[in-house]
Amino acid sequence: MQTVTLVPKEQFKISVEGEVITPDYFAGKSGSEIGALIAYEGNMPRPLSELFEIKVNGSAETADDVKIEINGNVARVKRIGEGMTGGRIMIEGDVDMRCGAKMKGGIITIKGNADSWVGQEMTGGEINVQGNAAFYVGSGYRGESCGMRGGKITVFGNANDFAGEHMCGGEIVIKGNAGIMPGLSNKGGRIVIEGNTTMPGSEMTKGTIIVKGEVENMMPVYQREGIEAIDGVEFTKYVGDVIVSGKGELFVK
Amino acid sequence: MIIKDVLCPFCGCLCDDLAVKVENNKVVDIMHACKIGESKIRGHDRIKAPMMRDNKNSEFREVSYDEAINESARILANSRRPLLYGWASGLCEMMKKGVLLTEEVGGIIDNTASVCHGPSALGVHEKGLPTGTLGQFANRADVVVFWGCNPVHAHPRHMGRYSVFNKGFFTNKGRRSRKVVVFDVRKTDTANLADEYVQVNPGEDYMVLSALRAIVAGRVDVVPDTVGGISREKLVEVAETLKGAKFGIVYFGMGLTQSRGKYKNIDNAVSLVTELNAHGKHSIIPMRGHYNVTGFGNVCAWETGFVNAVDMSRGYPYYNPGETCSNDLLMREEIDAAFIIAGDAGAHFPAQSIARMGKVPVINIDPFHSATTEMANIVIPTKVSGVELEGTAYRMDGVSLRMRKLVDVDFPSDEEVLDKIIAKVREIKGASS
Amino acid sequence: MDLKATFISGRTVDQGCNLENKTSKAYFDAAGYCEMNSADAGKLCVEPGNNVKVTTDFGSVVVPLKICEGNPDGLIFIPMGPWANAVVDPNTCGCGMPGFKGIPAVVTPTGETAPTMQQLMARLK
Amino acid sequence: MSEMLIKNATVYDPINGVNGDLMDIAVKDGKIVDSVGNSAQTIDAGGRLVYPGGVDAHTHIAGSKVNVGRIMRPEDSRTGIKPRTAITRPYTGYTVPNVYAMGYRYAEMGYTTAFEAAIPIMKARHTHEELEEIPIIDKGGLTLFGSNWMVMDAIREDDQDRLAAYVAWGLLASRGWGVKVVNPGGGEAWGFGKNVSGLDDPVPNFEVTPRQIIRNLAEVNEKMNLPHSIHLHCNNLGVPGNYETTLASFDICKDIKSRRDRQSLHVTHVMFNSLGGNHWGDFVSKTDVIADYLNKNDFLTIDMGQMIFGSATTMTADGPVQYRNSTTFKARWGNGDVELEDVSGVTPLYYSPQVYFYGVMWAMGLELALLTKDPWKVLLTTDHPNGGPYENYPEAMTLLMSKKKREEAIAKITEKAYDRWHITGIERELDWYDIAIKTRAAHAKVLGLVEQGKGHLGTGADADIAIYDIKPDETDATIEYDKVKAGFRRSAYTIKGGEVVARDGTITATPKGRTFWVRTTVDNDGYGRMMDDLKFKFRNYYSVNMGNYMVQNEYVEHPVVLETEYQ
Repeated sequence: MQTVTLVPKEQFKISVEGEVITPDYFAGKSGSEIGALIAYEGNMPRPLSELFEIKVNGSAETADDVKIEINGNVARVKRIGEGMTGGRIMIEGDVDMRCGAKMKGGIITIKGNADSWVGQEMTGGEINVQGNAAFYVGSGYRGESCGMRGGKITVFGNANDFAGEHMCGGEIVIKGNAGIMPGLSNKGGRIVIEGNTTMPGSEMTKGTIIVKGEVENMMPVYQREGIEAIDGVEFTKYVGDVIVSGKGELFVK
Repeated sequence: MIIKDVLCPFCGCLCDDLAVKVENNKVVDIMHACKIGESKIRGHDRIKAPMMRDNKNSEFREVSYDEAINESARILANSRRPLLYGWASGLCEMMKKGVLLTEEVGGIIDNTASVCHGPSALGVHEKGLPTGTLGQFANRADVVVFWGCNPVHAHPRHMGRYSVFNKGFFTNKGRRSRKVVVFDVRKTDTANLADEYVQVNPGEDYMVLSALRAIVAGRVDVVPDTVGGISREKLVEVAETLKGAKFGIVYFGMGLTQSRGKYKNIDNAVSLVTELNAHGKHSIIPMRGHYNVTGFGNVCAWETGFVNAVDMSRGYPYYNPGETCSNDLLMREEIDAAFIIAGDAGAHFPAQSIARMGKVPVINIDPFHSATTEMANIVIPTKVSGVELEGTAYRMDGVSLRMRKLVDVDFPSDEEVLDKIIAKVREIKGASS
Repeated sequence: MDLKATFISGRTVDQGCNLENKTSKAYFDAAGYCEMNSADAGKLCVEPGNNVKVTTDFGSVVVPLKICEGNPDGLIFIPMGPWANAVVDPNTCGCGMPGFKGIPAVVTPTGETAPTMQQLMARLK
Repeated sequence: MSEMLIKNATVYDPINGVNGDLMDIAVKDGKIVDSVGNSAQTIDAGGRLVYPGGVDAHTHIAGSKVNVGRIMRPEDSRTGIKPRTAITRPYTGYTVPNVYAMGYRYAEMGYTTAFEAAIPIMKARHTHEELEEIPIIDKGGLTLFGSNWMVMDAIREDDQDRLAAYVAWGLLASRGWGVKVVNPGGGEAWGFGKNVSGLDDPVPNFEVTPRQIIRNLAEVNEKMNLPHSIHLHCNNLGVPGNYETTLASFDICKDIKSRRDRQSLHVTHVMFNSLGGNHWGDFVSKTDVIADYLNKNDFLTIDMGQMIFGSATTMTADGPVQYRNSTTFKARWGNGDVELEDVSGVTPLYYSPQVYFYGVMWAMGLELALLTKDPWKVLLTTDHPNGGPYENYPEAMTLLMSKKKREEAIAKITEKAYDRWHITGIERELDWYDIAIKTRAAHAKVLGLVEQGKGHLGTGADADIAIYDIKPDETDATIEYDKVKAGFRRSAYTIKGGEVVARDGTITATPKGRTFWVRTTVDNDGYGRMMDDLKFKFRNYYSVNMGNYMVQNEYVEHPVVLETEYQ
């Protein structure tokens, strides 16, 4: 087991692109080797050693045996955990955009808030956001047909607009409220919103959206299919989006 | 001397039928222009010379072009996250230089579309855009929809030249050849000229568009009694009007791009129009604001692959509105220098964004004293493109035309200033590497 | 006495005419006002030309009132420009575009004077 | 100016009949010469393969369609990225590269000339703006005339002099090199969401047929003595059974005599137009019939439009096809009608080898090239980016050169395709000489560029030369196709106008290319009648004033103008 601890040396203002902060990049590397990896602060290439205090305990052959602990504020570090295949990342505070993008495996835990595009295009693994998540949880890149394809994202607080846009698989659980239009063009993912939301499921063709709180505005594109119980609680089941001959299932209390 | 076929350097209509009388290098008469175009060509008080100040609250002092250019280059070359914003009231020739400068300094280039039709581009990423040139609509459209736009005010000659009152090949009765429908949240002066005004609750356009799509798809059964403040009966009636068109055209504006849902409204409107093509021919087109904002999107796309909001900090383009647009960056306080050219961020960004701009060095390149000038440290006056300088602009429908020069002035062009800044940036960067 | 309203901004022809004339009185006249219908103005007991204060979660601004009967009840309009910008929503909702339309607002009559463009900008430096 | 000597080159120069001779090539001032002095820069080719610079006669590299593709597809532009260097601007994109990648990638493969296959006159300024920004390569473009009101009105009124005057004016206005005809008449019908169903279906409101449009334009093309023949995209593209329309379209021009040493009809991306069957259920390849026609007739050339599996961005002036594509495959739809002139559509598609009709169409491009005996009659293209991006030309070349490679590819295609095609029975493997014909010599000949110094290495030709890291005498392309493909993908040297622009697949210099266009003088009263009609249409129907319409000289900075006369 290799444990790598990163402590930011300063409060970054310009965002740092830190796609090298993954178990895959760190596996088997010494502290100085990790410190030599390059992140970009705006247009400035900067070795991680300039940005973080780095401590390494133990060693690992593969990403699966790497644990990265980030102690301090990385609310201005983007792309942490991008494309990771295994291992763990623990972020004590907030994290910037695209955390866990294209993630394939492993676990990311964010104790604070996640900025937009957490879990963008992820295909596997697990992301837990203990605070709030901003826009586009588990969504895709502009123009791509699929967002999240697999894995699970849990947001313990609220999530903002467009959660699960173009989702093709996997699961998103939002314990708080979701902003507008969750599950847009859902093509096979499962989204559970325990709080309130508005306009869910537009253009959904496959998959499931369950809203346990209030739906402020229902899209005028769903066929009501009666009452169904999920885990002992009764929901009204809708099927749609009818415009796209969708077979998506939307459960509303 | 009367110069004919003059192009108007104001709005996206890019009217090209103006005649301008010039005597002794002065514009003395302007024919065929709208009130705004005439005002633009006649001109206003100019910034007379480059100016600089260290403190944004102190008075400007006049400086030489070289001094202002060199200082601008120094600021940009030493910046880690410079924003280069504006561009829309300039010519394509200078936009190319803008992309190059952005590469040189590893900055972000963004144009005024990010507070205008930027969401329309995001809608195009989702669904495409069935569209055409304005003459196609003029000659053929028998059903004309204005959705969230007000051409009487924003594009004063649009309805006369292209969309409503003019005669075309298949629309030879002019206004009587067309049924005009306006969707808006308030009864605008455009709505007063329509055959049908449909009032939408603010922020509910998306649901109204979906309801119309459902009706067109034959699923009126799922549509509730009212959607967005409009009765189902009314929606059915409008859907029938649209389906009955031989050629329908939807012109849309910031009523869709700036209201709740933003780009999703465009996405949905494009889908409605696409689906209507099962019945007749239908097209849709954004009503672009600045006369060459469409040109920026084209130049940026062919230069970088992306339409706007391009981050060059890694030496290659990265695009992601929500992350790389001016207001995203300003609200995050990431920017450490701002270069504002041919667009007025100061007058058209939310106050909180501008306050963030107030904290960094601002370079303002503009012929006129704008709200951005108030926030600037360096001001460099240039020629008025399309009046004092010829070059390329793109009409809202993507038709590229060559702007004419009417009078000569001593100011440098935007392109010349950019060339000099690029050369100086290279010198500074070359010396430090 | 106040009016709960939905605020939008947008273009007008006079605002367009003065886009390159922003330090002038004409620009203030073209972009520094708030439009509502006469019924709403009646609720506030204000006359055209009186100043009103428009307040949203994002700021407030004092501008003179104009009447436009095309506005439905509870809809107020300020032309795009520095006055509108004082109250718009800077949040870009993940797509780059701030909220210029559809913002909950409160309008109150006021004796305060309306700021010029320069005064508005000076607050932001 | 500079001199260069390429020594020990194994040269294939089909236009001059050079077939693998070991020789030296001398270059002076950007042209091929007989000899140079001792101080010339010397490149030792070491027996490696040397071709004239590649020429692409049909590709979509510039203009509003291409840019619509870029704007529509940010997910495409996020691929193919290379950061800027001291010499090069950043590269982006795969199917719709930015202008820089567009030029660099051609040059990296040893291509030095490419022709944009569809210029709408009204948007020609945009096309030239992009062409000017594409580095290194020489360019030209073909102007769209097939659904133009001026064209159809002149044809209906049986006024060929007026038609010729308009074609000449249109080529001048668009700075075009040739006459492109896409889905003749269908573009106008698409103005109201309709199409024409075949060669004798009259265009609504204009009362002319596609047959008349093709015939008249082909006749006028020869009377104008244009360097290229008409360049036809047939009606009914992508419709099962369309091979009959294609054969009938060929026949229209069968008796037209070319005034130049070239075909009198070029039909493009014939892969999309060789479909048999009545619907997608019984759809089969009819390339055998098409190839048979080509084998029996000499007035005609075609290009393949080879399909490449993976992502494609289809873009064409065939508007109705794109509407059908977008609705069938639920894909994004960019439509772009151009008033009075034509239409266009852009739709991203994904060609999967597991979808049988894509599998069959992949085979059909190859079948056309392999079943047609004369290599000069079938050009290698992918109809970039319709069949796939041009960066895959080396893939297509090696598929033509190796049956083994084809078998390897076939194994990945769904078996549902197997009984619908002819590819499995084809033994033919093209050689180095054939490939030189199909990728440069025939392109230059078909376009009429041989006299302009393109596609060959004879004295006086442009010094556009590709040296590939392949030794023809030591390399068996039928087996070592991976090595050959890699060699064609990254030239050892690309020399453009006597300057080394790429080395081992890396750009070393970025000169500006030239643009070819044609000016034809029409000196008869047809010109007057045409101008009257044109002025009427501008006054009443165009949304642009005539005085602002024509492409100005500023947009073609390095022109090469060919003058011809109408007879």
